[in-house]
Amino acid sequence: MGVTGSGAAAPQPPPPRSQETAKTLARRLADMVVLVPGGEFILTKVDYVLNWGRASSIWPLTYGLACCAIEMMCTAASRWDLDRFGVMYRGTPRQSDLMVVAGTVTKKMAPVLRQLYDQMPEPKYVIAMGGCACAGGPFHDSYFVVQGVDQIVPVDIYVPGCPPRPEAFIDGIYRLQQKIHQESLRGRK
Amino acid sequence: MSIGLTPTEHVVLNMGPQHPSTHGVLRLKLTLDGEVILGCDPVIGYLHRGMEKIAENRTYAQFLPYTDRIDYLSSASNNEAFVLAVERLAGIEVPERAQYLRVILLELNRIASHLVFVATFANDLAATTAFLYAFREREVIMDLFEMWTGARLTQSWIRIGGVGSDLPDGFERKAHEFCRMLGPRLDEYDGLLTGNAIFRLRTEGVGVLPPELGIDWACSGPTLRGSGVAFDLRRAEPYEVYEKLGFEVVTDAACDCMGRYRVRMEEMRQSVRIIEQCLDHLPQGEVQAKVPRALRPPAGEAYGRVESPRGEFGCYIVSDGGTSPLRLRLRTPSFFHMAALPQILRGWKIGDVIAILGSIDIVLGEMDR
Amino acid sequence: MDNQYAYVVVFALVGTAFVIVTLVIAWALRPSRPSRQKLVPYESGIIPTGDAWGQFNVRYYIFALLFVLFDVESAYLFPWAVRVGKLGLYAVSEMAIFLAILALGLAYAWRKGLLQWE
Amino acid sequence: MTPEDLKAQFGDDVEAAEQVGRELRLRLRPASLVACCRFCKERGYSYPADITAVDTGAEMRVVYRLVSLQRGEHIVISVGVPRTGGSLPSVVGVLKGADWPEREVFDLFGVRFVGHPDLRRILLTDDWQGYPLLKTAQPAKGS
Repeated sequence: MGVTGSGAAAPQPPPPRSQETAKTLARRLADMVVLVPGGEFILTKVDYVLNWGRASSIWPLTYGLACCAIEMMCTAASRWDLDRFGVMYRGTPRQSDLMVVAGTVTKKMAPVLRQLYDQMPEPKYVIAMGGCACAGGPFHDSYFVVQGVDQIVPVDIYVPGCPPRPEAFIDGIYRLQQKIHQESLRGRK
Repeated sequence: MSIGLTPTEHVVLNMGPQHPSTHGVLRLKLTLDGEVILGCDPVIGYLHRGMEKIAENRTYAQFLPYTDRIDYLSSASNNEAFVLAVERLAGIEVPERAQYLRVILLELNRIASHLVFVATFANDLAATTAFLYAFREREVIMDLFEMWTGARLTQSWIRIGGVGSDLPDGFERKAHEFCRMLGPRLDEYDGLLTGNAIFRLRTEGVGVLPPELGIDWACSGPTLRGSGVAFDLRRAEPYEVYEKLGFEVVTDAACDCMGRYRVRMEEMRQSVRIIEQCLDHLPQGEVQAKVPRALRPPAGEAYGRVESPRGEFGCYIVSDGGTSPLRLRLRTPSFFHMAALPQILRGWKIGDVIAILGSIDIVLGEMDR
Repeated sequence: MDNQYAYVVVFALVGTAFVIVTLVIAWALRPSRPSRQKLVPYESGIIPTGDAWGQFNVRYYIFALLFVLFDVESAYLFPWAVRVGKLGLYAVSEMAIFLAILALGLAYAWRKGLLQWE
Repeated sequence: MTPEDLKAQFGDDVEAAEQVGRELRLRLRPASLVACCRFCKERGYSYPADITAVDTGAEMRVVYRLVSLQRGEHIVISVGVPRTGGSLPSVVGVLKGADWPEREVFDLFGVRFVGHPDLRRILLTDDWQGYPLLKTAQPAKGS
């Protein structure tokens, strides 16, 4: 009578990257601009302004699960102060463009996590904070822990540590900002 | 047409697993008539990691770091409960100096945990400045932990038979500095919060927990002492060197959110007294008893019972003489406080749920284990 | 004299233009992928059971109504208060009548028990 | 409260009773479980500290710990129960605080508590198969 993990709804696989940048008006304009000589230059400038705007005001969803959530609160508090990066915690997924999974994701929490991820507007990113979110961490042989949140949602940045120090978490956000700076209106560079 | 006569339907609202003020992944299924709460069915288990099953597959020394992650706001009290049970089982004598060092760690953890309580409780009631003030003080404690144990949150420094290491030099001076600094800061909080009219309106008389109900539902710690019951394990069943230390059991007869808040504020001052006494009377000597590497305690059972910042944290170990415990049961206070919550919530409004939930100070890691 | 009104027109045009332009730019640049999952109402991560159209107590509606009534009344008082010095007794008596009618409304609500909350 | 009082009160239902330090450990037959809880509560052991189960592979026992706050003394009642499909009378009538711990023992061990107002899973998902804390349940290799 083994313990079957049938508890969690089978999480759908994360959407492939190519589908991400659907044909918006700007995308079609960008394709046309590129044909004009010198258009590339204009496009890179527009990309820079857009990416700078998005990278310097990342609003994460307050999504603290376990011990990492306390370190996340310390990072948001007065000593490390995430506000200087433009990072401001929002209560609802509707207004957030980053989901920081801080803690252990259990099989009872998996469908909820996927539901919250789906309810976030594009463009959205995920930071897996701590060993449990990255790959199950110390609970590798637990019957109720999902071994890594990338089985449920596509993860952009992994922050190792148990719990990671606030500096490590800020480094994770910094790397996410670098990743956003590389994006372009015409899809991934 | 009087207002009350119109028929009303009840709405079931999920104050769900992802909510800024449920202090983690707790879900409250609230049955509402308008904004008045008729019933509350807490759904827990969203952070159930199977600690008790894991304990059966780890040796005693291997399971110690897991105990840090149960009640991650005060990891020392989890270590203490586990280690007390193992030492009673295996009959290990802990050197005097190590006991004093353990009490210092326990009380620093208590202050850090109560500061997080003040931060999140005030933040829930929209006093965000108090959140930033309390975390500023807590960072000083985090530096003390980092200086001594190397880790901020999960120290694992109370080991089976003693303590991880002796105090680094300069620690005592810094600890005394912290103890002198905290008193005036708590007075500042009193001025900022306790005297604040809005804070008092939101907490006084709200969420009354009668003492009999508290005892019937096995509440403990500041939640029970906020209802006037003087039950503190550091006095009822003294462990380590608590019977040699002078401190008072703080109770408050108010039985409401403000009473529980005042108990925790006063307890921080008592903890400062305890730390200063420990630092002054610190005896010389060993900090770690001789413990075999593969510890095989004799068959039997033992129950380690500790006063964690939230209440009675117990670790019940049944051993069959092997290197791993046969059964390890974690008796955690938040589990019982959440069981009692529906009795307290009935009849209050949604805004009060936030205050009452904040005042019983739950941690999901220990509630779900 | 007429350019007084020009300012108002220019101000109105610039205001609406600013709003429209920013909305169009935002609409053009943002990717939009409405999926069935995304449009489910948000309830802390849980799929909501039932809908929120339950019948709740009518007192909320009545209190909202009374508030709007007296809020608008106070809105009228502000400009009146600024100019009452110059307008003299005429304005004072005018406002007294206005206030009396509204006080009558309040008394009616009070007598009908609309102000009882429980 | 001494082991002899309990032996006098419950006769042969008490298989063993010994005083170990602060704890009075008692092995009891399920028949007089509720009566014993009521008996202890009337004598001041009204604090339902904990209810849990221990599966030693050979037998399974449900352990009740009642504490008297004034005297700081514990009574540990352990009742034998069959390892699969076992059931015990619920003590929620006597000790209101036993509601959730009994639900947890049902959730993780599968012991049914007859007379419990709302016996359903508390920690695991509602459609979870099996009872993880039983010795037979091996830890799933993290799916």
